[in-house]
Amino acid sequence: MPAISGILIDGVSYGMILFMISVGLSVTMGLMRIINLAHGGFALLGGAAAHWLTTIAGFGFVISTILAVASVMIIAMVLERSLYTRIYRFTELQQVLATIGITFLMIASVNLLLGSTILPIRVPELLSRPIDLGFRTLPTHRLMVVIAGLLTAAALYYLLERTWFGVRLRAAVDNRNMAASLGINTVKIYAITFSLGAGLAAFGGILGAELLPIDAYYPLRYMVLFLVVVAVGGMGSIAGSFFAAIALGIIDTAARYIVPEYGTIFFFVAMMLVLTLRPNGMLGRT
Amino acid sequence: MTSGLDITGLCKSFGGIIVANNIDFTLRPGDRKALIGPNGAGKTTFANLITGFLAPSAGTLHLDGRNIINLKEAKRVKAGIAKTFQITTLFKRMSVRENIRLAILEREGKSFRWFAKDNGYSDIEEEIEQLLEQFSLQSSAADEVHELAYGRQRLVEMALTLALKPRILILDEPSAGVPASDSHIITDAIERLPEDLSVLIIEHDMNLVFKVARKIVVLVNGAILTEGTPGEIAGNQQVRDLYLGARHEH
Amino acid sequence: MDTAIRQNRPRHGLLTFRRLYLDLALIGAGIAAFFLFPDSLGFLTRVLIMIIMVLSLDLVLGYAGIATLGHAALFGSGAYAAGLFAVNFSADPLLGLAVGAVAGAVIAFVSGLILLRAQSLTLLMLSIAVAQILQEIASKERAITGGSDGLLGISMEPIFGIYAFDFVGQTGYWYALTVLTAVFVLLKIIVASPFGLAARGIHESAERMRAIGTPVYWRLVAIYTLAGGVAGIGGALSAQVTELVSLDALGFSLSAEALIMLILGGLGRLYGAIFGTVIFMTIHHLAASVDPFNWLFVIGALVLIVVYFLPEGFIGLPARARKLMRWSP
Amino acid sequence: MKKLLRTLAAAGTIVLAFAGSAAADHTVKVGVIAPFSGPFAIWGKQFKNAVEVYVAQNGKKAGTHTVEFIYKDSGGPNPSGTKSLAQELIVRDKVDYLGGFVFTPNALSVAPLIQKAKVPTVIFNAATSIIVKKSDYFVRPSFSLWQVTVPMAEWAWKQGIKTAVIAVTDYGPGNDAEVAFRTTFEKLGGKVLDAIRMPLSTTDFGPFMQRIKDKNPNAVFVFLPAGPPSFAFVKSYNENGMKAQGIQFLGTGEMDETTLDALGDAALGLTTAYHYSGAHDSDKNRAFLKTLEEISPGAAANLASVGAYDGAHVLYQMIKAVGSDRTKAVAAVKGMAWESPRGPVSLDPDTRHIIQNVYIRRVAKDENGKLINQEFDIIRKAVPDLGLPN
Repeated sequence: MPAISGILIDGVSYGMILFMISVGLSVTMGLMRIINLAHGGFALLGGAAAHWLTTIAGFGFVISTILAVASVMIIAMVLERSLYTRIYRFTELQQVLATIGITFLMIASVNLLLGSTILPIRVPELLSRPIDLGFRTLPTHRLMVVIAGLLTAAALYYLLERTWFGVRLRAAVDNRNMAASLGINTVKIYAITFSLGAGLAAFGGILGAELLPIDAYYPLRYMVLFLVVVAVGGMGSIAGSFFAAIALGIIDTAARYIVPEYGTIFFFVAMMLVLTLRPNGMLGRT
Repeated sequence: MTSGLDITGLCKSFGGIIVANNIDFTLRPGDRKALIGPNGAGKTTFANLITGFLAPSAGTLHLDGRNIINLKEAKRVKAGIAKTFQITTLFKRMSVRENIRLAILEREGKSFRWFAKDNGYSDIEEEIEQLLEQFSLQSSAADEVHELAYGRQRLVEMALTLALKPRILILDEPSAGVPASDSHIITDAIERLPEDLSVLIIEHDMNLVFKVARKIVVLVNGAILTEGTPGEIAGNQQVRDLYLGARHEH
Repeated sequence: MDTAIRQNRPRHGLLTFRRLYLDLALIGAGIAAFFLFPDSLGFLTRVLIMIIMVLSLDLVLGYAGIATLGHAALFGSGAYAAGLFAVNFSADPLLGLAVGAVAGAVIAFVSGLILLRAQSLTLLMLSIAVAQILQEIASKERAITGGSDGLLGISMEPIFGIYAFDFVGQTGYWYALTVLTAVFVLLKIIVASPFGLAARGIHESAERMRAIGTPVYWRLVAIYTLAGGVAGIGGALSAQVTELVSLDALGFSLSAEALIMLILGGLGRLYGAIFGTVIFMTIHHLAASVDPFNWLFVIGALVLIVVYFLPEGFIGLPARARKLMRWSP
Repeated sequence: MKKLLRTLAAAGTIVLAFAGSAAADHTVKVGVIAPFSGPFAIWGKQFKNAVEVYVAQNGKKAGTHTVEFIYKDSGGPNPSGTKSLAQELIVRDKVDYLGGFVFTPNALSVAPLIQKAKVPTVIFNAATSIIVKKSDYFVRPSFSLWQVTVPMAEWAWKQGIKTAVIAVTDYGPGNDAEVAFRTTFEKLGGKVLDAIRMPLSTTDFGPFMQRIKDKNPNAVFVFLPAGPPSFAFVKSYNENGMKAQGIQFLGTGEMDETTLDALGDAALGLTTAYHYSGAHDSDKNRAFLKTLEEISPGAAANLASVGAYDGAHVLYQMIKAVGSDRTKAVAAVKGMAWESPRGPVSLDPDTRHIIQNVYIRRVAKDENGKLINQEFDIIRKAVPDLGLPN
């Protein structure tokens, strides 16, 4: 049945985008225990920067992506050191309020500088062509997204499981005070992780711009979507985010194939089922 | 029909780890039993099995001859089983008076009234004042609980639990966190508890245990090692070794 | 959610009298606003309706500690129910209010059965999902609800058959103010009742509530249902005054704005809901008319300033000012 | 009925009070309600630019009266907010006319109000057919969905397109477009192979592309809101090789000039039927574009621009004819004909809706390499609102 392969291919590539943008959110929410509604804002900043670099400044796609991600990471680092250090100590509700305030300022800035219409990112001609897989054609762009997603997941896995940094990060996730008492510099770990998460959001935002187009209101439009991935996957779980994103991508795609007229309802009912059965998410810690 | 609590063959395991192993236990009106044992012996688990916070894997639980194994925690409270928490669990940003008021309103089945004033029942207000007096808390009645010294918070914990008028009272480490100089406050409070109440005290502080308990149950690795009067337990070499051994770990 | 949200209830009867004056002053302000801003009654009426919505959220979040981002589900259900009732059965406003209240309560009860077993992020997400699903249904059932065009044909009869709705919005304002006052008084009574005390108890420590024998889950369902009724009244009012209901009544941004207004104002004391809503909506209104393109800067900055410098919201302002006075030489 | 009369009488007294204060030569105020903030802010910007172009070309005076525009921000679809803004404009700012309105529910929310207060209201956009029926004071010089969709179906049939798949966004306008296209196309003998209603929040259109391709129709008719959905759909259409498979793209407003540039070369050759192209070949349009460039350099002209420009024209004609005596204003412009940047147009005296040409356009590059909607066929002159009869 060609529909099944179609659902899988489209679903997986959609899921990869969700994964790349959401995984940083999952880590920051799991590690720093903050509800960070501004996360989508970093994807917006990355996308907006890439838009400016590719269309106005005239840089190539790859260089623009690198520059955009790097600048978002720097912005994130600055924000972390200035605003977020206080936010960590807030109650959950104050975190919601503070991070939504930051999101508003990000949106307003992009709106002021680049306007409220779509901010397209010019991709190389090569990527916008379809390629023939034999049984069906697939946009080259999607293939790139899937590969980039897998590479990101692999790199994160390596970073967390095999490196000095990963050991400390996991220790900090498990128990911040314990980690601090073992002499781990949690302040530094926090800053690096936050910046890394923001960078991933920017990267995902840029690569996913064909599926989730960038405009100033991007963070509000997709905020719920990213939070769903985190909640279903389980806060702080990278594998959880990966499987949740892929599963949600496939479910959403399947709904569009089979019952497009009930697409949104299908998606949210599926989410409610998962969360009712597993309140801490698929791979969440109980 | 016997009155009091009757437990037979109570078992509980988490994964493969057995935390309650075939426990038989009774508590009659007027009993003052203490449950002691080294850390990790399963004392709090046992208390939680009685209150219904945890569900047992096997065994029976009868209160006044009535099977209560299937009752949820809140229902067991209504049936007459109440406990204080090892770590003070109170309504911290409410006054002491409001803490106790909540418990009495609940006991009296009035906590679902929407249009009465919460402090509008004169009999309840009177009872609150009596409890405050019994635990010497009058001077702090209007203070929010988090402002109180820890020893006094323990008293509120007891007052609030006693306000439920339980027949079975479980005190989970009533003196935990209380400075030694203040522990007499706790001892006094326990000694002044109503005579017909059945009391189970889980406690580390042996001074307190020997002062207030009339029977002592020793729990080791989820099973009852022995039970006896304070004198018998004090003379039991096995207990002394075990308990002192455990103490060394601190 | 976190228990660190302060509940600075008056210690004793000390403040009771002052509180009564404050209540009267608030109602007086509501009456005065009619005469001071006779040309902005439409906007003021929207503020009053929004206050009802935020009061309902305060009951749920400020008192019982249930964090939700789907309160529009209850407001919108009330709005659609009242609208449909007016179109199909009776255009009597008060009957419509009752229908809205019942609809909000029913939706709250049914969704509460699922939601209130969850906590924290999961609760937030489930509450969002409920509102989104309802919005999608309202969008799909176009034959009944009008879909994205909005529910048309609401034309209210005069209140008590006497006071007709006028285009200046005078009747609408008095109507909304009366309903709000009634809701406010009702909520004042309820939060001071044993039921209200128990709600705060659950917020402070659900574990301890269970240990004194309270069926915590069902109590939360009851509070949520009550709040659903209140939000439903707000929705019904909105439907009657606007004479149109559209999908935005069930929208995520309504839920989010209500939450922002409540946290800005301060949780758990009803007054916060009033001040938060009035201040937020007024600033929004003014900023949007001065520079609509960039008003989001103002709102973003306002939100950050409050959360960083007034962590208890606007109602923390007097205490903070007093503290400053004491510190100054 | 008695009740209605009583209300009208009450409203009438207030109106008279306003009219009494209106001298022969005075400033007439027009309130314009549109989104100036949020994701739809571009609409307000386009409206405002176009009105300013009209004022720049025609002066601040309509006849002997000075015209003053007051802009109010409605945000997105928000009927309760819109209604209260309209109330404020009428009561506090004492406007005699209203204009603007992008979204159907917002326009509908003011219908009872303008009916009671007798305020002529010119709709710059909101395109659902029923709106004009809800008050006698509505005038709509924009377009309606049926008006542009029916010609699209007819033109497609004439080009030899026999089979089509319909793919619309699942909300009011999308459903209307689906019905309009299907009815017309099937009546002519065409076959609709499949109709897909896509969720409003969708921006990943891959799944639908596959479904369309499997049916292998001659053409796909789409209706999508401008912005992210149109953008993502066109990208997807291109990347999935639909063009190569020979499935023609048929649409209406998807190739909006404000987002056309964002689509890039992916849009080249896509066919749409619409009442206005920013590249319309006429002196009137060139003059319009020239002034627009002076007022707001780099701004594109789109349907919002022409709707607001013609809206301003209708308002000016009303004010010129009757000043603030607004009960007669609508009658004064019924049947009026004029030359718009979109071509010759007139107002249908019965429906108060615009009669206009619909053009078939395809996306091409102009001499500067900029993407435009190149008109190459006029389907029918003077198309009335075809949605109204049913």
